[in-house]
Amino acid sequence: MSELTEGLGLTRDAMAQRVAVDIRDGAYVNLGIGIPELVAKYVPEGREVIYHTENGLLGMGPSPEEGQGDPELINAGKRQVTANLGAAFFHHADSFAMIRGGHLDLCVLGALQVAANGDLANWSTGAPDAIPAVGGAMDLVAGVKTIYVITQHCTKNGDPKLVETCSYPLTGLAVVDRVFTDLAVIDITDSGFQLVELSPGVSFDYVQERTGAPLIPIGETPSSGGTER
Amino acid sequence: MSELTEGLGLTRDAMAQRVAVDIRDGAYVNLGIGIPELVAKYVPEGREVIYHTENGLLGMGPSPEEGQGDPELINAGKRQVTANLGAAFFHHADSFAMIRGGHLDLCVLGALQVAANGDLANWSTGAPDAIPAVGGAMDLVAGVKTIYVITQHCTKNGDPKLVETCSYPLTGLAVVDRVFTDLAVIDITDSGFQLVELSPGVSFDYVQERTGAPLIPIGETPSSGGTER
Amino acid sequence: MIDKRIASVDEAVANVFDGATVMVGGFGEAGSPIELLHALIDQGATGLTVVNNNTGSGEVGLAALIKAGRVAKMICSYPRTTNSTVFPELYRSGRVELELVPQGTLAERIRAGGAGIPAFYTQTAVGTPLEEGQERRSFNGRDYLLATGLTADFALIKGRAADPHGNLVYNKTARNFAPLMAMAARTTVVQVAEIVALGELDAEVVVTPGIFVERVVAVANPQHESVLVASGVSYP
Amino acid sequence: MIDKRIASVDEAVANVFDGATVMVGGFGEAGSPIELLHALIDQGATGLTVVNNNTGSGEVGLAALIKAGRVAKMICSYPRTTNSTVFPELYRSGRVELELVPQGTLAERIRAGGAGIPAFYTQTAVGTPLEEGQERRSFNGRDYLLATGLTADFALIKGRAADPHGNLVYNKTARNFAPLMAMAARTTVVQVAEIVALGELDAEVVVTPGIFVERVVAVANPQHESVLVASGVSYP
Repeated sequence: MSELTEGLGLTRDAMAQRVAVDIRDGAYVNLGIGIPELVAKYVPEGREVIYHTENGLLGMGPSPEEGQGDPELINAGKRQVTANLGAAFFHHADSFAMIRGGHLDLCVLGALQVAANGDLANWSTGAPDAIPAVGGAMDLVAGVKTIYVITQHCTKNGDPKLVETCSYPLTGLAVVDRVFTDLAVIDITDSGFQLVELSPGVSFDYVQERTGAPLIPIGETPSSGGTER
Repeated sequence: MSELTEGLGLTRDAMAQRVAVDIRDGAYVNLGIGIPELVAKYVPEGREVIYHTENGLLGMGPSPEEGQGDPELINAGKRQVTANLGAAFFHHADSFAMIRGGHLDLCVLGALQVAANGDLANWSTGAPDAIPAVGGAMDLVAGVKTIYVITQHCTKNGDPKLVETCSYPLTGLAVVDRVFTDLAVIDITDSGFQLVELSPGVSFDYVQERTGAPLIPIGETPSSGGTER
Repeated sequence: MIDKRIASVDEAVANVFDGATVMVGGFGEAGSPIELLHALIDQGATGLTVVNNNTGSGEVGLAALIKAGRVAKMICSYPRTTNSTVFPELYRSGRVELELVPQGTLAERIRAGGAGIPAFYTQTAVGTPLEEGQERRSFNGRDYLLATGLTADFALIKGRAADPHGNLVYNKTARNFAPLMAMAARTTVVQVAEIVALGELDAEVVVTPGIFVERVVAVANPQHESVLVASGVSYP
Repeated sequence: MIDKRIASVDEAVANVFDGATVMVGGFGEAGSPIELLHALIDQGATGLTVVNNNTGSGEVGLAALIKAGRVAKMICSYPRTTNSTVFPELYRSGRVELELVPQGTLAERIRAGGAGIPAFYTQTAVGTPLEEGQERRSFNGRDYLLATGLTADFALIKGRAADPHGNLVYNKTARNFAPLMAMAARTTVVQVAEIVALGELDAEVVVTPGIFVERVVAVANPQHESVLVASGVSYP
């Protein structure tokens, strides 16, 4: 990655930290497996966030101390976690009632591709020999009020992950609200990708070159019908 | 009533006692409001029956001792009850999942009319000024495995309650399995009302005269298509 | 920090607006949030659609709200109860609308609303007058009716204890519709006998997780409808 | 009298028949009824359709059942896990069928099956490859898919404690699918660490009422999948 972005751009931890800035006090949040899990570490002091894990826990806490874990207290990634004060356990139907019923404020997920209209592909590359596995991703993107994506701006091969139209199988249609990458923060708007913020030292052109669809510059709001999209 | 049946027929308590004979050990049972409630008193020694009340209790016990009740521990008739050892409280969706999902073995209900095909009318006389009120009756008859009806054989005016076709609004279509009246025990079969048992001193003709559809005599099984129905 | 405690019942229902849909917990008097209902009467919101299994009794609580003319429509399964005279009178004179729903279908419609399920099929009421206006469809040779999810602007419910995050436990059969209504309402207001410190409710025994609850208000010694009715109380 | 206690895991699964649909509790290793699964392998039933969120890991428990060739079809949301090699291999060689269902839809389909709901609508998977073969319908301007209820011949689940009536409580996130599967199966078999006397489980905290449970068997010190896998155990 460092080759591709020539040393520019945020580290995974810095990306997670940037996401955490946008999580409001009192939010009910589901964090996907992988980079999204890092976000919990960086929620600013003074904000209380309640974490939901779809396998039946609200009020999920950090990993247990060595030797203090319970193999039956795990998160959706099947790693051992703890339960905070004020936590509650429940069964899967109740857990997904929270998700499908729009009770969670925010979900932070990884992505294979995000399209300019907010379509998300994050569960399958469609490879013919792949074992299909979707888990709760389709439920989360369809049900949670706000969907944030945290991802490297490009694949390991340098291909853009922010694209005009996803080529991989979709997880959900027009579901993503905001994308946090190593290079930029980008909102999904009716007019497409709206640049919100550039990472330190990164230029508009630099990001545009690595993005598969037009970026609307920071602060510009396209007049209706004024963009290519 | 005693005028109409000329002193013949079972009392309400004797009817309830007769129903109780047919409740098997280990059954999960919902008893409707009124005469059905009496059934619990008569379950034979040595049989354990678990009572469900649709407002959220499995393992319902008898009325509390004077002054020991809790206004928030009531049955579907809104009377104070108790909870037996091994009881469980749950919310209304779970309670009706038990009903709709076919988990209850037996429901005993009152009736305005029962038709020869098992149609039941027990929630409304259809009077134009009546306030319609159905409660859980339609859910119970549609969901519980076996439906027993306990009722006087005739109305206060002497009209039959067992009829060819219900004239009152239906509670459910072809749902009743067995009817216990002051005069007889009658099964609903594909061929119509099948007499199972006569109350002491009651003759077949006596019951048939007071029944609005043909009765198949005890022990006779009509050959296919052999009856009027 | 998350603290859903509200100082008074009046404050807890202050933003109920005219025309709102309000789910009210309780089956008979068990679980009826009398104090929240009286605060709602004082508050004055009108033209309400109210969802409850019944229509209250006597002239307190839900019956008093109906008597005060604040309820335009009731959605319930059994509007007739002992000591229930207020609703029948207004209904006969055409001053309140009624949507009659079988009890189990009502419960499931509320759960569906809370669970993001727009509609489901049930065998209840097939072939009865309550089938009217509903879609019938066959699955595996049996007929079912389509029932739609119910949601609400507010739920007023009663619990036994809550913590500041809004986690709830109930008392016996007072639980009934409350956990479902908490899921289905945008704003769920709970009166509880006791507010306990965070961590005092065991995570294994919480019935309604706090995510479904917006406001918690302590009413230490809640009144019982049957006692009020027996004493001839008429609110206000 | 009602006593659902069974003396051994072997007896508890004795009547599982070839071709049966078996729901197996657990999300990853949390709630996985390892001892019941091993008893089922010993028992020999084959051609099973198994419902579980995953496909097990290593060569113990559910993965061992699959490896033994007893599973004709898996219905699950995530058949790929760390240390999960058995299913992928059999799947690629066409020896096991897969019905992939989004996790929340899977959970709700099981609950629906248990609650007598033949079908419901959900927004999950609209516009994705998993929409294939499903009916799409619009409610209030939004599109949803029809999902059908799932039932089973047997459920094999794991609880923390039970009483002789089959009332159950669970341990933390081992609860997951178990209460739903108990509802949806004709015969629900539960292994619990402890069977307590009637009345020892508070009626307010029972999670699965005994009506949903047919057999309870005590397994005092249940094995953990991750420990077995780490030790390289392969069952039988």
